[in-house]
Amino acid sequence: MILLQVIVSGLLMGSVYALFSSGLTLIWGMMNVVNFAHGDFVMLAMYVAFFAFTLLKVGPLLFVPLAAALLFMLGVVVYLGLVRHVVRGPPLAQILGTFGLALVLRYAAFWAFTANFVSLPDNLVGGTFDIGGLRIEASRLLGGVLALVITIGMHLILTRTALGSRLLAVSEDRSAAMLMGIRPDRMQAIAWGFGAASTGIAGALIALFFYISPTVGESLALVAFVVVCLGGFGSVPGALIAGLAIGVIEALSGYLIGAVYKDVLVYSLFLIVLWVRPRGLMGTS
Amino acid sequence: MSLLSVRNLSVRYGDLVGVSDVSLEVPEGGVVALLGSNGAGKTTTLNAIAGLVPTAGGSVTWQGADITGRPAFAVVGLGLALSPEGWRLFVQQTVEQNLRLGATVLADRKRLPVLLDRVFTLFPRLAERRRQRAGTLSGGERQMLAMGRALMSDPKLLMLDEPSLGLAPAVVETMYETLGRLRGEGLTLLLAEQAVELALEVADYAYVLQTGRTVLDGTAAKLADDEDVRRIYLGLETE
Amino acid sequence: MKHWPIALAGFVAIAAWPLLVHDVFLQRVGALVLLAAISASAWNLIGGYAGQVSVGHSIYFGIGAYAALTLYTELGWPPIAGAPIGMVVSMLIAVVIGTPTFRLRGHYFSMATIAAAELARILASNWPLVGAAVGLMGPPRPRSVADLSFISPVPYHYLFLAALVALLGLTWAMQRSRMGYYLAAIRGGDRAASSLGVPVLRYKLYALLLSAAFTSLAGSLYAVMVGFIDPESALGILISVKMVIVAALGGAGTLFGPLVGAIILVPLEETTNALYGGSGTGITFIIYGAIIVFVARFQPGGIAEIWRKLTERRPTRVS
Amino acid sequence: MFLEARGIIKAFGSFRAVDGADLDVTEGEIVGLIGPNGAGKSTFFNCLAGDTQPTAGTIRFLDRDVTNATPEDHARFGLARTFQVPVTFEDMSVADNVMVGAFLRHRARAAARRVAEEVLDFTGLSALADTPARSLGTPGRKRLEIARALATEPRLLLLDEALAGLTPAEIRLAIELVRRIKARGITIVIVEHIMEVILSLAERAVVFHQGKVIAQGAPRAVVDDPAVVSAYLGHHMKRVRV
Repeated sequence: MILLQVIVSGLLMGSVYALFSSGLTLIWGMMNVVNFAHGDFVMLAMYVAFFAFTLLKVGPLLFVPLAAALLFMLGVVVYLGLVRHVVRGPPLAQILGTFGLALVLRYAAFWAFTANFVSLPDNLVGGTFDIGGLRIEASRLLGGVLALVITIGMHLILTRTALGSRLLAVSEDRSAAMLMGIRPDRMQAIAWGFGAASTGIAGALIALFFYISPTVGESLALVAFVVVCLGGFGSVPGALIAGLAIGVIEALSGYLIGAVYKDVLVYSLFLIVLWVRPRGLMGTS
Repeated sequence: MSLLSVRNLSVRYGDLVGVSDVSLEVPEGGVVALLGSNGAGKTTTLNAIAGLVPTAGGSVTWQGADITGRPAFAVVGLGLALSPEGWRLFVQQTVEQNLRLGATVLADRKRLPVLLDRVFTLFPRLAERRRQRAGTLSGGERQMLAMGRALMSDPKLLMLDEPSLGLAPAVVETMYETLGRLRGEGLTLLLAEQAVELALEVADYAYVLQTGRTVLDGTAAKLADDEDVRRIYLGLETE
Repeated sequence: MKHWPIALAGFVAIAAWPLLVHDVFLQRVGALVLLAAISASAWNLIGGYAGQVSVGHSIYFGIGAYAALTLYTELGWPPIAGAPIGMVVSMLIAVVIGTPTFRLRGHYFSMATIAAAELARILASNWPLVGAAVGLMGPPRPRSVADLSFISPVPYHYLFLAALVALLGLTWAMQRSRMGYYLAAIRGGDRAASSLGVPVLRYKLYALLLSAAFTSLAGSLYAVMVGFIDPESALGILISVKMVIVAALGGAGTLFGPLVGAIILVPLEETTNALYGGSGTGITFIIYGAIIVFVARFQPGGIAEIWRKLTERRPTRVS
Repeated sequence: MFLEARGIIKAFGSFRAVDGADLDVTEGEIVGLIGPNGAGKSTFFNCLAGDTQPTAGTIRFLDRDVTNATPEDHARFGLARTFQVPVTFEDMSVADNVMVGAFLRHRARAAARRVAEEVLDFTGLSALADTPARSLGTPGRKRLEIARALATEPRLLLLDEALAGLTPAEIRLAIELVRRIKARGITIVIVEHIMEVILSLAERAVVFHQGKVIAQGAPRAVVDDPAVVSAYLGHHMKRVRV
């Protein structure tokens, strides 16, 4: 029973991982750009949620969309102002560009909000459910389910709508997309917006049950990188499966061999997978 | 007045010469063939007209307006569609998605189902495979899809780059029959082709390119009898 | 080496620095510049010359630092004795990490190096032998000169200068040898390099071995000077990032680029830290970040690129 | 046999770019690989150069099986190549680019330097030795690639469209260079789009069409071969009035 409890909470966390990884995988897959500031996007979204709640007194119903909107704008600005230019440069420039951005965001938060951990009140979303003996915190349930819905929604947008089709067209063949009358730069700015917005939603949801600090993005980003590498670059379903798997593995290893070693296990697994399958578990060559 | 008029076009890739002096006229409703061997500059010419590669000199005039240097996404909206070399399909997406992408610039979205129907009537095979990924199609089907996709923007002028390349003879026949039908519907065509005989059968007028220049032009009937065509193609007696 | 007079003047200035300034803060900055230059120059061997952007070099830095202080805490040896051991261990780890990851391209390689370094940090944080999350202390007071424990930064300045000169001398010789040409070819493109008979994987590994050894040395020297390390200060991801930034700012893949980068960034960091005190690290990294965003966006070749453009005779377009 | 390729097949999914091609090269000759777009000659070339491994078939060079050898092994065995789109080492000078090749057989810098200087002189690049490769134009890059390959002291040189995009004057210079390379005793296999080049340069032309060799022989005879004419001019050969 306890094991089941652990697995369920792993799945709920995993679906949040899946959501914030899907933004990263979208950008990575579309442009072969790694956003090293991804974790800091999550961090900013968490602070958006926190301040929306403490200053504006609004609940998740409002602060989740707010975080999505703000992060969408951030994504577009970052693409137009920085990424669009560094992708043309050497690989080192890409890494430096987004890493530099990460530092600026992280330490601007540090400077503005101090290093103190803050968190939203536990009871912001309901208490705890008891489903057939399984105890599930409402905040985690909300976060997990919503994340799952949004990840699947994002996949549907990409595969079932004209916009998604155009986004994919640009990543498949930029010139051919132009021949269709598609403006590649506009599509990629939108992709960055979407990627960042989904990250924003994920961050706001995580804020419901996770501590908030300027450096929280660092470890979360690593999880996202692992998820994306395992799931295959550019694959939202891959991110979903890998995200759930990582969530469960973390929860199980935390329960079975101790919390500190769960990261060790995840990173080791990641390295082993890269070693065996250099393009990820579900990646295509 | 010509629908499309290209004057002294030159394109350079860095310092490589893509084409150095190409001039051609495409009259409304006509079928013009661009002939020449590998590397003569046919593809470069079409790509430059479509706005895929920047021009280094010369001009492209469309319905009397200078469109030289417009980016490809703007050119297609004017009514010039290109089915590019190698098809350049979106292989991860379905046949229908590819076709719908072709209609991106369509202002009147109500026309979309009509155009889709037209393509499916022209190419019943595509209708059968509309939910299949483009990557799973055979060579002939890919060519149909590339052509269909270009038609979805409802162009006045359709440019085709090597429609017969790599296709089995029977498929080529069908392809050219379709071109004949499109022509009958009043579509203007500009095709680059290595298969001379075929191209001259369907075209009214042809230009022959050699090392980036238009070296010969004339009515299809005249060129079909021209000894120079063979010389240019096979590089005989060039000294 | 057209510009050797400038290099010589620079060297003299750096050598004379602690004698010219009497302010301990400035002397300390001088020593820290050299230390940062050592680790960035070491990273430069693989990240700059061979073009393999590792963002996990903290692992080698940490091994060096931990080797120094673990030998002291466990066996009572002078910390500097850990330096050679750290270098050997680092090279072994480099083989373990390099062999599989060099097959990865571009970002995958960078990601894998980050993961490996992060793994090391977590392990160190939970390993009682190396002080776990608390860290390790060096000798509280010098037992002999071998402990290299000085109050004044000046001895460190010359210790670091010697190490840096050795490293740059080695880099210079490497640059001129077959290996230097092969690494430059690899950076120019694996495919073309191997078509000319360059054993790409093997040379990447050679570069990583050298790089890891000297990064480890930098870690040991850091531990010797500061006398205290913990997982964050010896294995944190920022250690790796700083190496990349310092080298890239000055010019990755150039002999003096990392030194130039260190001369600009370290004083900046120390000054902002001094001005804004403990919480000032925020400001430091905001400036750091802004600089590298700026460099990536406008000057991806670093300062070396500007220098090259200034000094190079305008190339006439030739066919 | 100097170079011998037997039954080479290279498939990408269900599509066979090369579909059972054979090629024999004797020492000292210049062989031209020609064919219309998409005929498979470039893929075949890449199999010879070790850049890609054939799905089936064997390649032997100097009685050694090199079918699955790495590109660096090819270089070591004496099989050098140039690329269709030149991949010069941009950050290095022209001379240093050539040095990379020269280091293959000469470990010492001075010896490598001597080889490089000789090759630069031979290819007419001496005056540009200290120029950065990035400031070269494409004709210069193509020449530099040839120089770099020559510095590895090959027995066989594979040229991948070394003349495409050059002006007629540049083509004449390049043809002259290839002839002098042959005079040094180096065997040459050249893939070329431009028929004129093959006609004036190659001693033997091998014509590809749809992944197969459809004709080979003296270039002027080959272009009169009905199968070749049909491959180039189209399917309705019977009615072409020439």
